[in-house]
Amino acid sequence: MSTELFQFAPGREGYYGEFGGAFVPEILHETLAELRAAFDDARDDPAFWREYVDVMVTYSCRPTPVTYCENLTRLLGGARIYVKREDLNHTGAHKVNNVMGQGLLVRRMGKRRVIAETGAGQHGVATATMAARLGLACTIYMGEDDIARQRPNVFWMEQLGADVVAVTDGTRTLKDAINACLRDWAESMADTHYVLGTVCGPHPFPRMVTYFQSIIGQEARAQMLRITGALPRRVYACVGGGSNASGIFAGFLDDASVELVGVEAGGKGVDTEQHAARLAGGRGCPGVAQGYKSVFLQNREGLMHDTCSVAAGLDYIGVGPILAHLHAQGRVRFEAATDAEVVEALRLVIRREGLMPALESAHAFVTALKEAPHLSGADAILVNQSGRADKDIFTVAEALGDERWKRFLREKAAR
Amino acid sequence: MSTELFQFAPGREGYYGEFGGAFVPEILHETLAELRAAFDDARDDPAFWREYVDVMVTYSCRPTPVTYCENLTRLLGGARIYVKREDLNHTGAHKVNNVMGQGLLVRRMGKRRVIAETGAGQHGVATATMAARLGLACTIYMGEDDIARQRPNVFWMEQLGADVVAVTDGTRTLKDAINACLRDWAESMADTHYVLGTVCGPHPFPRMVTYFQSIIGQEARAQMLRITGALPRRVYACVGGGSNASGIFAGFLDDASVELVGVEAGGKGVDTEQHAARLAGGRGCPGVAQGYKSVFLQNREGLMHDTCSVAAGLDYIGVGPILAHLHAQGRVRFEAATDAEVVEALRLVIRREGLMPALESAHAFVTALKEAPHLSGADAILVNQSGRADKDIFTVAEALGDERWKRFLREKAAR
Amino acid sequence: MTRVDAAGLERDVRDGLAKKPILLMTHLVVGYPSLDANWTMLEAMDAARVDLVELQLPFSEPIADGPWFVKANQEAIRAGTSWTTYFDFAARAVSRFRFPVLFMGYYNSVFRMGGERFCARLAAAGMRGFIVADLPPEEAADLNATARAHALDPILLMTPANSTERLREIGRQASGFVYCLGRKGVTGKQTDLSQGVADFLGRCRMATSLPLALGFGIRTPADVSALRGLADIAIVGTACLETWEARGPDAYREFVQALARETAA
Amino acid sequence: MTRVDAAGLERDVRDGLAKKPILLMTHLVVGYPSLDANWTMLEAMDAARVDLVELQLPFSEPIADGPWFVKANQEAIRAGTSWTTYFDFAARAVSRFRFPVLFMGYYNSVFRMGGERFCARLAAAGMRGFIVADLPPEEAADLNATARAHALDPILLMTPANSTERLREIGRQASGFVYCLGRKGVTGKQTDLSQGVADFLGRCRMATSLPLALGFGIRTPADVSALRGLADIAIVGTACLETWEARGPDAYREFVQALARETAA
Ligand SMILES: Cc1ncc(COP(=O)(O)O)c(C=O)c1O
Ligand SMILES: Cc1ncc(COP(=O)(O)O)c(C=O)c1O
Repeated sequence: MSTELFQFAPGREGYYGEFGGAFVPEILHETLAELRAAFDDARDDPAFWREYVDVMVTYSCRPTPVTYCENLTRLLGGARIYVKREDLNHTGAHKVNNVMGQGLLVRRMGKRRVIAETGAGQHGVATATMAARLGLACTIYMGEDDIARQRPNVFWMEQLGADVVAVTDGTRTLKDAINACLRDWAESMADTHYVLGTVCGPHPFPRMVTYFQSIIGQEARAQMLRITGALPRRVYACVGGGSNASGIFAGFLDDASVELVGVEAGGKGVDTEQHAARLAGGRGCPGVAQGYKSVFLQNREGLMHDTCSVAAGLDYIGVGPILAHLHAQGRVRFEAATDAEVVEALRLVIRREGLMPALESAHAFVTALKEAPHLSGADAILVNQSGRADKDIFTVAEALGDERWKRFLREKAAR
Repeated sequence: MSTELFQFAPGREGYYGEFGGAFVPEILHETLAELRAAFDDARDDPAFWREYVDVMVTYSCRPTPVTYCENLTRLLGGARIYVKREDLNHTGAHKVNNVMGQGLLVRRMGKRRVIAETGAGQHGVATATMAARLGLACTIYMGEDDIARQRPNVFWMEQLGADVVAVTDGTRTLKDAINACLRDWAESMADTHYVLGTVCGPHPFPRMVTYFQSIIGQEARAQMLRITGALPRRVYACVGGGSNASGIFAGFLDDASVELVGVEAGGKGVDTEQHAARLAGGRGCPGVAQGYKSVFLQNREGLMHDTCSVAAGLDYIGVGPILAHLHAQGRVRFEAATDAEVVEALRLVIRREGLMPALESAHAFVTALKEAPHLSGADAILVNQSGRADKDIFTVAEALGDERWKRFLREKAAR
Repeated sequence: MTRVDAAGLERDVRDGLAKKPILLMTHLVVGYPSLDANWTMLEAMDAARVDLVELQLPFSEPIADGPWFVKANQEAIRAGTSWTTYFDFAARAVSRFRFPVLFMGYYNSVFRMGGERFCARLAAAGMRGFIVADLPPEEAADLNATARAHALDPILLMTPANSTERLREIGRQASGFVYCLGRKGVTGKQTDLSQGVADFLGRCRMATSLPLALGFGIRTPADVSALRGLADIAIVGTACLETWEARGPDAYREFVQALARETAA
Repeated sequence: MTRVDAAGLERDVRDGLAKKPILLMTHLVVGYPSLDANWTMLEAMDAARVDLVELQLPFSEPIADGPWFVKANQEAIRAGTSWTTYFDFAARAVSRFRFPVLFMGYYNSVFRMGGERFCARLAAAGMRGFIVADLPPEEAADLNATARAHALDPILLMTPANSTERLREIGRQASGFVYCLGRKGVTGKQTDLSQGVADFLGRCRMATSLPLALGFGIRTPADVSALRGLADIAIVGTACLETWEARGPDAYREFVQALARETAA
């Protein structure tokens, strides 16, 4: 990963161009300092990365494979399509990479409790899993609306021993869960670590989460070289906060020939008010919220907009500051995929390849499948399948209007 | 894997001791002969196993890891507990090993359609996935009662393009779905392959499915040697038809020091009529059904009993003939776990290790956790976690009486 | 193609064929819809001068049967049809009616009973042979030897899917007559008799000198008629049961009559 | 510890402290429950002779606030409280009442407005300083310089979690007075004043010679009384709003009076 990004100018620690920083209530100042120190210390310890990789290899299934999609490639008749399989991770998404990494840090810091926000529920399940495994107490904050969308994940979090707290503030989605965590942390930080789930929030989170997620990109780069003998022409990833994208992009940042494409939630359309595209379409503007400076969906007076996406994990106002910077630099191109396109892409990928991307990940497929035909067969493209669709069954079945599913629910509910 | 098992005496091809054979309507004779020939041919082709492993490595996530359960080990204070993580496979269970292998055979045979029975739905999802990936037409037969228990899997099968046919005969569970497949196959065999999901059915299925599933045991043996420096003292696996058990046991058959333990569905108790324990407890007796001779749960006149288990995948009348033979030989010990014990073990494993075994796999944990305290810390035991629990949310939430889950279902159903 | 030394069932069949061009074998599942109904069916067969009758012993996993017989097996089991029920019924039928009575069923019943006991009970009931739907010839050697010791004929199956070599192998082991499958699949569906049946029966004739019965999907008097000159025995199963279920005993009686009429000289 | 050169807000505070042992700062969220209600609140504060007043500009992500203020921020936004609404209201308050009026809010509002424009608008409204809950001192240098050019005091926070070194650093940059947090966490919960508050305020005194205000969890007249001799200013926020919500304007008036009574000489 480009180390340049992390060579902060004096007095600009945690800044990526104009984005980043640490805008938190003073009460959290020392906690963040402690975390930065612990992280720096771990990062400088070669044994730490080895321990981290070992955990990911023995507890999850890293390295996750890269799968060639011959059927889609033939169907679309352009670039060869490869998929990085983060869906195969334990708990079903890339989230576990970050979570296990932070878990090891928590152990180094000697804290006894973790808290986390969750949108799709994936990060909550991953955190609750890590907490169960490492013997930590765990509280998960989740927007009330997201709880309604992602009950199965809530159920498993509870089975894992986590306390799941419904957040009823604001829009009752991911951003409000983050606020709730910051509030909890401001009180509990002596024995509690906040396991932020994406590359947002105050320094050192964007850097730290990118560091752990960079395992995706490191593996993927080597795998593409091994499998195809060359680097991919483009790499696609969906962007909620941006952790899976930052993770896979990290492997290719220094490869100028590789175009990096982030795909945001186009919701009902970027021209409507109902989407979560911060960068694609230029609807976001710079601001400071939830501890960091980046591009947010907000009105002229800095009040955040309601966002909207069929994918709970992308339904978020802000984007990681590193990605905002890479966008500003022109290093990462951003596109948006609408809900309707996402459901279509999901169907196609399931049907043609037997892969079941999460609704979030299906965003990356939308753009990849749109662009593949315009490239040549000499090109390979790589799509990050950040998670699996199992958690989305309620949403997908509803989007597809599956009558038998509804009947099934009625029967189950009547018991 | 012990090749002795497969050195059939003259005229006894497909027999393991007194069990096995091929008892099918004459119409299927040539089809089975063709399959045997294709399988033998593939087995003799060193490139075939390499191709198979390559598919499993790039499409699923083989080798699946072995995870050490430090918390459970500490809690129980006996043998060190290791878990083979088949739950991390694509589609969430070991079933994909068998299915992708048979898929490659189908390709060699040039057939265009596959059919399969399914109980828990895992084998159906795996087969539908393989069919999507290999571009084959696909029909899945599933007992009406199992469809009710495992709707989420039905939904995904349909998304994968499979035709899911509800079987309304008999007990409307796995065994009836197998009958339905045999009937379909008796008509369609010219262009159709029957992807039997477990180590039952007529020769060559028990051998062939064991062959593909032996990838579990081959990996696990090498992993245990590498991780612990020694072979495990005992290996535990749940036994429905017996494919995951046969797969992991295959790696250790020649290791006399390794005790192999199969765990069957004790349902409401082996003393009740509501269980599926064929071997443990001695309730089954020799018989011939569904194409093979083995031990079945039947009455004195050879009519099959209704079986019962919280785990749809274990709710079956028969057991693989190889396992019945290994049981008769004393090479594999069989135990049963009741539904209540299974739910308890599931909770414990989720809570302590952040692992989420399928209800089927939780059977193996029941016995392993019962026995671990009686072994010494010098011993390691290995549990095969054949699948993940996601598919079981409806059953588990019901078993645990989760009120919020029920409310959620009511709300979803009311939409 | 008459064999001079014909005996047992084969003798019966040849005697019948001396009088008319084709014989008729019908079938019922003992215990379904009820033993009384079964008796009425047998009376209808007898009245129509049916030549051979199969009595199916219900089994819980009837893999060679289609939906109608699957249901019949299931309901007969639910009604408590035991081995004793079955053999008592068969013995009554043998003593009351002229036609030879055959056992039809699945191997697990035979296996659980034991081959010796099975053959002894058949013989004691006066039955003449058996058809075991899921017992391949290579598994049947012992049973068939026992059968012959009891003067029973094991009826083997030939199918359109079999290779010539396999047909020959089956021919070598068969006795009584051979049960030829009109098509692939299970019981109950229509067979297009124009398609390949003649070819198939020709292949069977090359493999055996025994009389050939054709079953699976023979559903109408016209089907029976069409088999004249091709097969020696027409087997009608599902179509009879369907008639009973849909239109009652009188229609059943008429239907069996109509089938039999097509076998007349 | 009086500084001779005190000016701006500090001068006001010191003047107040010359007359009584502790001052009282109260708080409201502009636009919640309504501007009319806010005005009634200000009248109550004025009647009780409250010494300083914070007017919070609502923000959608108020991470330093507890549930009462979160709801207040949200509702005020829903009611359409804009920058113009806010500054018009603040200007009216300044011109009508005696107490110094401070801005309270989150950095995004400042950032979106621009530091220069922000300070100019505050000054134009006659406000005296600002508290930005999520702006750390290292990010505040430019804004604070601009503020001072507009004769505004940026009020910095000291917290029990801060190291001595950090407190000193904050002290170096502060002016007006320092806002000391009575405990960890967000607004709205009770603080146990017996536990460590004196120690903490002692540490703050070592880090700055500015007057110290203590906020977060000061909920009752008894709390205010207990701060006499410890802090220079008692800050009461949530408790006032709770009183208004639960018991209405008259109770609110009485409550503010009761708080203020405990600050009397
Ligand atoms: C499967 C999956 N993909 C993507 C995301 C979006 O997060 P990020 O942009 O941080 O990768 C989520 C968030 O929950 C997720 O669950
Ligand atoms: C997860 C899981 N484990 C075990 C089984 C039982 O099958 P077998 O005994 O063939 O492994 C099933 C069957 O569906 C299953 O889904």
